[in-house]
Amino acid sequence: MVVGDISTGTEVLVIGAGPGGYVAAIRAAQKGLDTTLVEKDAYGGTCLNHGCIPSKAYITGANLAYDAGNAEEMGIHADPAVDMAAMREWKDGVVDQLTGGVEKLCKANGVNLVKGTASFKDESSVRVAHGGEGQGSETIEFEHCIIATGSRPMQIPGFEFADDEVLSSRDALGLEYVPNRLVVVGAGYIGMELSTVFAKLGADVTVVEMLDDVLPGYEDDVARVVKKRAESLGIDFHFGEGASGWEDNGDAITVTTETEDGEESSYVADDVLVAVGRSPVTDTLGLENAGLETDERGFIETDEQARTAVEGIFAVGDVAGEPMLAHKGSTEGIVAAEVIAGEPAALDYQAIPAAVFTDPEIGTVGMTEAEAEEMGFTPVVGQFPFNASGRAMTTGHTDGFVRIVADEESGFVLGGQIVGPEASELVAEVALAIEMGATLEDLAATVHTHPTLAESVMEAAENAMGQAIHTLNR
Amino acid sequence: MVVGDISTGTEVLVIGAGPGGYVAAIRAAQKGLDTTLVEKDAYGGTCLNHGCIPSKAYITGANLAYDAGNAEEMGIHADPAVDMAAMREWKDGVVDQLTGGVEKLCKANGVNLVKGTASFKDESSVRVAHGGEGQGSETIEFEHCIIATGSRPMQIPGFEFADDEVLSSRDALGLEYVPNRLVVVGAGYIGMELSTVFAKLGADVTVVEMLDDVLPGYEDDVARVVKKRAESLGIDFHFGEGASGWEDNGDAITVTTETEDGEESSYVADDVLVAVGRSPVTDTLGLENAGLETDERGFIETDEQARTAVEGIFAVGDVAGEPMLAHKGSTEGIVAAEVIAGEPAALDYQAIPAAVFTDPEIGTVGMTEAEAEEMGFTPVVGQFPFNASGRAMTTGHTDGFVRIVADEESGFVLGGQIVGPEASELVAEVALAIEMGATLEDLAATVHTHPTLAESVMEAAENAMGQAIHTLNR
Amino acid sequence: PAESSAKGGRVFAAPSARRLARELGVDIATVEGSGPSGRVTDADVRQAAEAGEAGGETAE
Ligand SMILES: Cc1cc2nc3c(=O)[nH]c(=O)nc-3n(C[C@H](O)[C@H](O)[C@H](O)COP(=O)(O)OP(=O)(O)OC[C@H]3O[C@@H](n4cnc5c(N)ncnc54)[C@H](O)[C@@H]3O)c2cc1C
Ligand SMILES: Cc1cc2nc3c(=O)[nH]c(=O)nc-3n(C[C@H](O)[C@H](O)[C@H](O)COP(=O)(O)OP(=O)(O)OC[C@H]3O[C@@H](n4cnc5c(N)ncnc54)[C@H](O)[C@@H]3O)c2cc1C
Repeated sequence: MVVGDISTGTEVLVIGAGPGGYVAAIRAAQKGLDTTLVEKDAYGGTCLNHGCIPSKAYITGANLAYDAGNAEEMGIHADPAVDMAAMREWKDGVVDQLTGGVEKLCKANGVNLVKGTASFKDESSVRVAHGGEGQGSETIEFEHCIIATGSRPMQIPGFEFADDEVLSSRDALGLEYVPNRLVVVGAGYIGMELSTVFAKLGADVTVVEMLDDVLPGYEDDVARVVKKRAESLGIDFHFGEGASGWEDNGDAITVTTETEDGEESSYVADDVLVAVGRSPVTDTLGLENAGLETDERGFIETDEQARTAVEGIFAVGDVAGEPMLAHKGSTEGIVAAEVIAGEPAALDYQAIPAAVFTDPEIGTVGMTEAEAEEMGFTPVVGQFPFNASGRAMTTGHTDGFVRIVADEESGFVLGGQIVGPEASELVAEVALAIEMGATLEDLAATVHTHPTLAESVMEAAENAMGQAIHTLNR
Repeated sequence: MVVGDISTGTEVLVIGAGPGGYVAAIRAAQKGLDTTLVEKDAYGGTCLNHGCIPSKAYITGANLAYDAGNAEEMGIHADPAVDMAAMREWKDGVVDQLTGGVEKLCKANGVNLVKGTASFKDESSVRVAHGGEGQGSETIEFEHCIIATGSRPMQIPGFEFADDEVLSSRDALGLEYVPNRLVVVGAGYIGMELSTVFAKLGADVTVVEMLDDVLPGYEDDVARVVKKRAESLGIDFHFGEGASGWEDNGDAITVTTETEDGEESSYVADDVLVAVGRSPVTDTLGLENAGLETDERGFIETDEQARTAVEGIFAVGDVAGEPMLAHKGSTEGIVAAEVIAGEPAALDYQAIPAAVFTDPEIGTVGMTEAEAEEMGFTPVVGQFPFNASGRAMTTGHTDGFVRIVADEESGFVLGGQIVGPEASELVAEVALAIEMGATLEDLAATVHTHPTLAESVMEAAENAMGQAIHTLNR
Repeated sequence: PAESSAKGGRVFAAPSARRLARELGVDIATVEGSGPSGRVTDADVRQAAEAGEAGGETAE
């Protein structure tokens, strides 16, 4: 245990052990660099501890309980009882195993692990405060630094996460009970994923959203599939309303909203989940001591090599801007590490896929039809509805479709939008197609296993070519 | 309604409306050819009516009921009751919708549909017998013919499917009850899929297999994952035993087996399912009248254009040889139709993926390590176990692994073997990689969504390159 | 220098070809592709690198 301020040096210092940071640290160590990873909290960051992993665990549990309880049509009669505390324990077990794994992988690759909170002293050293009494601090000098401090949930005026009834996504993923009535503020992907979980587990869910639709950023017809299904699960949507405050009524709370025109509404609930976005953690790092600035939203600007404006300092993951997704951070982390190791690495991917784990899932990658047009392509589009997929029918989940966007002239695949069962997995093939410079014909001529959902990708490509077998062509 | 023998002509005659035949007919019609499709039974063939689709429907139902009943660890308490007659009805509904869809698609594309049993009169005409009294027959003259009459389950001496207690796969997929005790003869993919279904639905399943392992044709470590899981579901395996006979004891039956050394065993059961393979339907077609021959197993030999030895006659699907898989048949059907239309089509795919929908699933495509060696490559292999996948852990299904086989020198991806959750879907990306001539680096550099099972494909590629993040490298 | 053949900032080449271009100091956006629909292959990149050297152009 280090007491007092001693000083050490490292070739690569990584701040933050989320999917941006720990991946960067492992790759840097693999490249033979002396690497130190500082983490103030838990290995795996937001993603493993309070984000991707716990949310997906609950989604599995909620789906299983809900599906089994609603499968009379399949001849299955069940009335599952969910013990939320036990589900949480299972989730915690999954998280522990993964975060333990991250720590082990770091060590096995030779990464030096330091527990504490780092802040810049200058452009070549940080001070690491070891949490807890008498644990002191240390100074670490670095040749290269990778900032990967991630993001935190945004608060809105009148709603403090410190209050028991006001839940951040992190709080919601730690509940030991299912609220009877839950108000969710924000219909972005986190709000929609968690609304679906709680609705399936039996909560009366009301979603309040300032904008006029769910899942901003996704095309209307994609978002509509998810919204319709959410409504059929009993989720009540109120668009064009901003949450303005809440009060405690003893037994319950009342959440007040306001439209742009000042019209008020109020909703009685047990808890309110605020999921209105996340902001980068760049305000507690002493960036100014290193000569670094952020943009007005708090992001650190980086180039194709994940370099910041300051020589030797890199930024990856949520601090480096949108999309704030785990795999974007990991990709940047790998590039930063390889660049430091002197390799010709660059963020030259053509597309970053994104998934929303609602019911049904969404998986998108590359350009939409509108984006392709904007970029100067003449897009050709093919589509295949899951209700025409034999595999989808045998799973009982037939909402949604696969859409493939390509360049008419060359046939190159430019993008894909999938909403439906396993969309998060299916998008992987489209991502590979885009990266490889595959054409519609390449997708269509690749033999796809029957009966699979992945056949729908092939069918959508064939539809774009005017030669689909299982749909009528345009 | 046609009575008596009248004569019509068609440019393309397709015999059999399974996935080989109906796909061929639709593509031929799309190419502007006057196309006639003769089917004696139900549209969609074995696959839609008695194969792929019904089996996958039951697998979904059995998985849901089983998983929900075994999820205490997740905090879900349920004791699902399965009404097999209702599950069958649901399955029938799925089948009806799909077969109705096939019929509609054929019509919409302009295919002439003829109900009846075709047999060759000579090398340019068939006689179609319309089933049922007074329906007569007709002669159809063709310029081109595509034979797609599929396959039927093999019988073994002493076991007649005509007997109630002796089930073919088709019979098993039509049961209105779950047998208390079921003996399954044959541990190939059909036997294993159905054993798993019935075991999960509560049957005591005993599998008898002449060979010494499950799933011949799959690598040992792949088959082992499925076998171990099957055993944990209570399935009792007996290898090296051939079923020699059975007798009815009134209340139950006794199935007798014999080892090579003549050692006998017997198993008491309610029903016995015989799933020992399928033979092509080529003996009832009057092939000799067209001058066509079959090999000793009954298959019709075809070339790269799906042509038989007789000018103008093509054969596709199960009649044209292994692998007897729906998507192989459809691919051949498309090629045959395009060749007839005068296009430069050919069966030039690099690999046909295959899936087994056991628990967990298997998905394979291209070469195994051993096959790559045989072909003169120096294979390099990477692997990723699903118990290290965050997504797999959140689904509660972590058995199995992804393996990627590549050529060491060039890095070209040669094959993939996946056993684990959604393996049937995940293999699609590997198939595209193989068809595109993608390298390990291409797979590794394609950004994969977190958290997904598809990340495991990327991780396996990275492992082969010696730079995996989430496993230790070799 | 050749005009960029990339439309909308897109280069149609496999990730491995793009990496090879960086390794050899070739701006892949300027490479004429010989693959299907003009996809840029490894061979195209190598050829561009050799041509660049022969022409005395210094790679970036
Ligand atoms: C509910 C929810 C669900 C999500 N689901 C998905 C999903 O399905 N897929 C997806 O791609 N993304 C998802 N995300 C987003 C994903 O979690 C983030 O994009 C990802 O975690 C960003 O990784 P990162 O490494 O940049 O930062 P983080 O994961 O936030 O990690 C940053 C780490 O830095 C540490 N740290 C911060 N400051 C300091 C300091 N000064 N000194 C030392 N350590 C410090 C923190 O303790 C933390 O461990 C989800 C997020 C939430 C909230
Ligand atoms: C239980 C089971 C599960 C299976 N699961 C899968 C799977 O998951 N994936 C997969 O790829 N494959 C699977 N298969 C195999 C798949 O069903 C076959 O490979 C596929 O059906 C072959 O297609 P086909 O068009 O060649 O023949 P078939 O589908 O057998 O169709 C042939 C058609 O021809 C008709 N016919 C025959 N003779 C005549 C005649 N003289 N005149 C008129 N019509 C005639 C028949 O009535 C039939 O409709 C499975 C098979 C079984 C039994």
